[in-house]
Amino acid sequence: MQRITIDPITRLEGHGKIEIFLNDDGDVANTYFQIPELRGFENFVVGRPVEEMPLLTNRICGVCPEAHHMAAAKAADAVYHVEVPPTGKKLRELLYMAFFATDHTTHFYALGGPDFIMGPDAPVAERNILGVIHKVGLEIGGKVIQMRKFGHNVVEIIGGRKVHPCTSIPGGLTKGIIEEQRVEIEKMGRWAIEFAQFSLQAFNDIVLGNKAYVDLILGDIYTEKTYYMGVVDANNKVNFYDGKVRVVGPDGIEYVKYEPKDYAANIAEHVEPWTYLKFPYLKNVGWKGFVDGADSGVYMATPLSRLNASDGMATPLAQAEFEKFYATLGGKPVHQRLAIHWARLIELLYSAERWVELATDPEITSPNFRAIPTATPTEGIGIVEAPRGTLTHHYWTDERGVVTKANLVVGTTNNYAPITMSIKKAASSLIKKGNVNEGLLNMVEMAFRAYDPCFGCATHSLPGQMPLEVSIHNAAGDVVDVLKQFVD
Amino acid sequence: MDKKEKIGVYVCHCGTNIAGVVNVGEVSTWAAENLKNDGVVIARDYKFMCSSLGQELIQKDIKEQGLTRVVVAACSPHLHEATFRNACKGGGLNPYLCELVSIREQDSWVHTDKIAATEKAKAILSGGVSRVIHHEPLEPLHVPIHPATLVVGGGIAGIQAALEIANAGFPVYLVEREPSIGGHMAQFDKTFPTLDCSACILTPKMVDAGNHPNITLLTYSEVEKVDGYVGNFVATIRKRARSVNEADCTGCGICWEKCPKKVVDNVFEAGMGYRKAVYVSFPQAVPKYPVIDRENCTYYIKGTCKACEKFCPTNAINFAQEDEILNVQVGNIILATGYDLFDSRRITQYGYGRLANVFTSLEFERMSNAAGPTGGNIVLRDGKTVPKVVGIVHCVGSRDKNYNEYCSAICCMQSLKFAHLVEERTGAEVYNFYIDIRTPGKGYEEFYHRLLEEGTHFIRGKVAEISDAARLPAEEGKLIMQVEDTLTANQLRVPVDMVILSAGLEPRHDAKEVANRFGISCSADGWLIERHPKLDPVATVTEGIYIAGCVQGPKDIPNSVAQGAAAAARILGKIQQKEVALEPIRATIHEEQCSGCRICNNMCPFNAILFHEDKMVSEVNPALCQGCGTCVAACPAGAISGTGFSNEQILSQINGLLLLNIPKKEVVA
Amino acid sequence: MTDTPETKPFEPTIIGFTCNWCSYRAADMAGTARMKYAPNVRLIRLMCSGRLDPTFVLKAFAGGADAVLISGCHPGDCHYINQNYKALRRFLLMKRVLAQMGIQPERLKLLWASAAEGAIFTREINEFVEQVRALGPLNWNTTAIEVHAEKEEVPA
Amino acid sequence: MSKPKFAMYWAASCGGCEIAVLNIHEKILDVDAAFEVVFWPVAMDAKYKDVEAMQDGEITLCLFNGGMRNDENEHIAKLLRRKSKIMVAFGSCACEGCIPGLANFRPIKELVDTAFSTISTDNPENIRPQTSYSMPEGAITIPTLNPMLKTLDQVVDVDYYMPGCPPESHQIAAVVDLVIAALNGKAELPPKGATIGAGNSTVCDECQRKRNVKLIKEFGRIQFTEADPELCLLEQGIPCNGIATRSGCNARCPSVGAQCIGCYGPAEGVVDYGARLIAGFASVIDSDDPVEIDKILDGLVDPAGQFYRFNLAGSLLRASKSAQKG
Repeated sequence: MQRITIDPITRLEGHGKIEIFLNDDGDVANTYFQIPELRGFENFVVGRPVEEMPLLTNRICGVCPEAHHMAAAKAADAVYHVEVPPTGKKLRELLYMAFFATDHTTHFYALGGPDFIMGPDAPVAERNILGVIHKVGLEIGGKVIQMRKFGHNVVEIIGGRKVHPCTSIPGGLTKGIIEEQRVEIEKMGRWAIEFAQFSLQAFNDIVLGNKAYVDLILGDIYTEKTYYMGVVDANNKVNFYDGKVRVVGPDGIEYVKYEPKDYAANIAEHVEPWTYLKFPYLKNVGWKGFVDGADSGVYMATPLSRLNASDGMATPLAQAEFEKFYATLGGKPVHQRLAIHWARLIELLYSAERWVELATDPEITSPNFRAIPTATPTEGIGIVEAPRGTLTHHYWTDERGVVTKANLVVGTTNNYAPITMSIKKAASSLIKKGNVNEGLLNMVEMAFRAYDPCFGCATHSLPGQMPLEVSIHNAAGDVVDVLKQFVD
Repeated sequence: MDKKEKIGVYVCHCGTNIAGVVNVGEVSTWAAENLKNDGVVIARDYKFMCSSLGQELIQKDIKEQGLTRVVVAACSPHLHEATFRNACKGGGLNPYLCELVSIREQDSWVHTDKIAATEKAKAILSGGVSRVIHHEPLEPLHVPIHPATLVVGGGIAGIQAALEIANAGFPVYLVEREPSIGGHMAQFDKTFPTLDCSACILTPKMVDAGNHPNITLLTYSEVEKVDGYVGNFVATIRKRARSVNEADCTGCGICWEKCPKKVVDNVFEAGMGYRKAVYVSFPQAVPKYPVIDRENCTYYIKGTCKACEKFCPTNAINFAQEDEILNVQVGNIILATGYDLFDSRRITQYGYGRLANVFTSLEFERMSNAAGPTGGNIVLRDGKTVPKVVGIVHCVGSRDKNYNEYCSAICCMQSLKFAHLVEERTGAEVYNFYIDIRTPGKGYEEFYHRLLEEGTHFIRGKVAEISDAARLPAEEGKLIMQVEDTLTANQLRVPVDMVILSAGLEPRHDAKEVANRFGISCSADGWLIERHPKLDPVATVTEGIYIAGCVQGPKDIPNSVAQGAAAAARILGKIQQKEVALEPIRATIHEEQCSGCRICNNMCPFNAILFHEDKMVSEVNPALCQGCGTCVAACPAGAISGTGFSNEQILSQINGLLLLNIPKKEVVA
Repeated sequence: MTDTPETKPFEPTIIGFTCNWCSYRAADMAGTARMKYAPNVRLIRLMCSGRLDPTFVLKAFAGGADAVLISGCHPGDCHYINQNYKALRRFLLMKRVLAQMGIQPERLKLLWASAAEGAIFTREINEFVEQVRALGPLNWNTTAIEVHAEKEEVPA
Repeated sequence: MSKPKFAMYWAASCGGCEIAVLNIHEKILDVDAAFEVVFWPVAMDAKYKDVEAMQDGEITLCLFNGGMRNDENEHIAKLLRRKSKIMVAFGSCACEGCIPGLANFRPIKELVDTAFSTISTDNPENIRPQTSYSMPEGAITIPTLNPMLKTLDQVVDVDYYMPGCPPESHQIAAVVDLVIAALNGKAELPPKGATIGAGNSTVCDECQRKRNVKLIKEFGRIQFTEADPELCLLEQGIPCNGIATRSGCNARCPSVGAQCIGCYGPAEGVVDYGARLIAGFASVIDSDDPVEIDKILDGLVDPAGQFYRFNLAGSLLRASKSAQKG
């Protein structure tokens, strides 16, 4: 029995460890993807006032704090049974769009992107954001930096801070925006649309234009036929901030569409003793292990799944890309995981468009951005689409609005099972007869990175990384070779 | 610590006071071994550290061992902190680099378990060592002493004090609540044991005080507020309107002669006589100016009359006169506000207020006074009947758990005086009912013997009840005094015509407010607390504030006079020095760290903290700061530091005190 | 964690903060009058109870104290007019925080004692010591704060 | 001559610090120019082997963020300490434990139990993760959680502290400039143990709101308070931690109407952050009557949580009694 340890996977926000066991023939017998930490937010938020949840749960993840800020704020609204006035909702969504654009940019150019832009076999030293900048040119690198800057500026204008925003409170926000700010936000939004189009063009040229990559995407190894989850608006168009949760089956047909408050009736989290992270699945389909297909409750919640689960995008340019996407990849649903990168760019375009829509909304500068809660606080659920999947916050409070119980189902968690499956599949097809090299291992990682998993987010586990190390054990279990990843 | 201090540790035996319970040798050896890392280079124990030899020991070590810090484990800092600071100074070390920790009052005197007491001594000592490391060299603050003195209370004690200071050539403000100075003594007839006339010895002093160029007499006045600190107090005094222009009044007396309104005089005449609505307290009153009692004056009630004004030859009457508020600056203050007489009504079984011929001691004083309501005749309430049998009850309201546990000190002698006067003037038979006869004082015991020879009856027993319910014919129309003679164990019913209750002394009803106003405290029974019961009876814990006379506790005239003079002497010494050294304990706000949050702004009762709107920072005025440290503890930014009691000093002391609680491995690390 | 062997009854260690004018003098008076009380309290003299920084209390508990006594002049009798009320406010808030930290509020006692009340001071200390003895040891210094023996030092 | 080596690592943190560093935008290129980035997992594929192989102290500057939640965090902290000349506790987690430090209010077991028994958890056998679990193919392990979350300086020696959750990007940029200048002998590095990239005072120092003498009869909650946008939040009863929280953020939260929650930790020289807030909040209470004071205090629903929100692990007490038993 041989054993390979990938501990952990670099260039993803968070911390994971992959164990690959080979049988006597040197083929993959099994893989385990472990989350080595747990921090107990659900426990220690108990006793804290519910208005602090948008501030405390921020700190689950510094990469997508806005998602937790919003989900927690919406849950807190619900706890107080208070309806946020239109301007309040729009301000929150506007902040959220700018964040989405920024986050997708960060991922595409700094985290997942390098695999494509530099090519999986490029020298390690270049396979990072600086490498990307050097390759695509400082001018474009400058654009990437500009995009992130603009996004964070909007987050700061509405949310008060670039990281860990602080303005959402039960009933709305602590402040609105004034005309000068609106103008600035609109200007940056229009620039963001151009940037999104430019990025899609780059993807088009570098990836779709390169047969090797297209084969990589269309190639079977990363494909999983699972259920797909995403939040949709009244017209079943993709929406990140608000709507119903829609799930389609491996066949692309709607399986269920439910109100956020009914999440517990629709999903459950499976527990394994060898990891600190739980495996969500569709309760009414059931947990059948790490297998795909219509009989397995395993589902995916990513940009790709959101596209699969929707009937289209609510903005024109994104809608066009949506159509091109499915035309190129052979219709809905798309099961190939590497297509997530493309879907992400389409969402980038949508969020930029929606950003401008909201920035030009006549109501956006109105002072009507909050309502003072009057009802007795009880229980509330808040759901948003985080870049890495559907995010659910659920709080119970006493009559003073002090949290007595909490439940969090976080973006990345949704994808824990499919990621595990993808890794096994990739490993099995990439490691044969004990033949292992770090190039292959990076391919294993690509399967992983496609999901842009954020285990800072993965509920209650903390990020932190160690580089990849592979120990190969022979059948006797002795170490016969040790590979460190990215040996030059 | 950047540079290591060299600390000397000195453990005092205080004879057996400490060594009898604490193993001082073990403590000093322990310190030498276990406090090395803190910088202890030498630890000694010595019989009496406060002795000159003990002090020389410290000074020698400072010179020879180059000590940079000194810790003395002995008695309470309130006793000898100054002693050891001076010793260090003498050795060339800044006095504030010395720490005195108490292993006597806080240890050997309050514990019996020798091992526990020794362990505690080690902890206390290590606390002091950890603390002293963070001491800084300081210089005392020198503030000038204003030469003027405020004396509150114009009784004999206050008068004496005022005269002593005035005669030494320094200004005095003498404040009295009543229209005239003189106090209780002015109400008495004779004074024990010599029986000389109270007025005869008091009046000249009153006149001196009234005429003294250095004494500003403020009668019918009260101190409302005191600000500042030793050397620089500012007292706010309300001079109540007399309705008489002092400048014009000659004290001729026509006004009170013509005044149609009679008022029962509850103050001076103790309710035994009358005065007019415009009046002087008594004929020899100082000052001589009358006051109009606005509560009883017909003009103030009805708006008509003005008899006094019509007849006043100098147009001195001024109905429109208003209270004056004076602010006087003084360097020191003497409180001599005296006492209240115990209210005998509280002992209902004695019938005072119900039984006509039960009198209080003060009523009797007035009655026996030639200038009093009866012209000195001792008679029953009817004003003519001369009593044949008189009973005098001692310890009324004193030495009694139900009222006051303390002995009022003067009642025995006062009662003997009464007995003598009764016999002398009426030949009546007199019964003294006493618990113990206490006559400590020059000539007092002799006076007691004189009374015994005069045939006064002494019955040892506490009177249970006084009633007019006769059981035997002989008791008809008499007051019957029910008492057990504890010497013969007989229950007695003694029929008398007149009863005199020798009421005890109590703190002034407003003693507590007065104490607070002057920043000092009262004992449980309400007398003001002296700095030390034996060694410092006239000073208080507040620098610059002294007490004299009965305000400090019951005492007779000679003792009150002595205290008045003593307080004056203390103050004269201070004035002569022209300035006083104060503990340099002050708060400082570090501007660069102050965020101007203004949390501290409501922390200072002395208004020492001011906020600069321009710079948006707060600042402490060291002249007003009293060093309590409340703002230091309050500052959320940690921007305020306090000398003498810095965070470093206290936190290290906590560490030191807990040293023994730390697992062994760490102690030697 | 003190040297007392297990056989002896638990002897609590109590840190007491006294003000210079009333409570420390009450302690002096108890001494002068040779009143007796339990040797478990170790006093620190402050000028005023208003100087009491909550840090001192936390430091005492963290350092191994089983309880903390705060004492000052009676309300209205403060040598600094009303600073003891500021101590009172801090005390009441501190109790709530300590409770949340799992330190029984009974381990923090506020005692008003005038310079004349040596007897009251003595009685209250004895009662407090018994109360804390019943609560048992706190041992914060050994359960929460490990000795940093294994702490990595900078390369020389 | 080779460039000085730079490393950045995240232990028990959320990744916000990394984002904050990326948010220095163009300056990131200066870092690239001035340093050889040898270890920065979020931004590049790391060469752990090389880190291990390095001489002690070979890394010039290491920005270490994240607290010590498990034995693995401590292992890397110690390794990087050995390899680094300048070890910076970067961000609230490394400096004082941050929000994850709130876990120190409860036993670690309770935290795990809660996580594996929520309403959406399907766990009939009531399974708990095992640090070592033998699968048919062999045993697989996960790190052991510390009973109490620790700060970086509770595990290794720290040269500088850079507070904030996350540190403000303009402050990071300034520190980067300083270090680069110092490396070129154009500036002096602050003394060891200093706090860098922050002010010495508290948030009020940078807060533009008007303030008066503070006397409060009632504490409020932000969702119920129509706060005057000009006036100090605390004066309006809102439990703002700005009075005790280190300056350096330009009073971000108060300036947008949100109370300061204390992410920059205590001001210069302060021993216990929470103690400063206890003193500060007690000082604004406008009452001398114990009963009324208690009534006013009821307005603070979670005093310990508020006063130690970011600072519990780094406080004098470090953790609640129950967490210590855990």
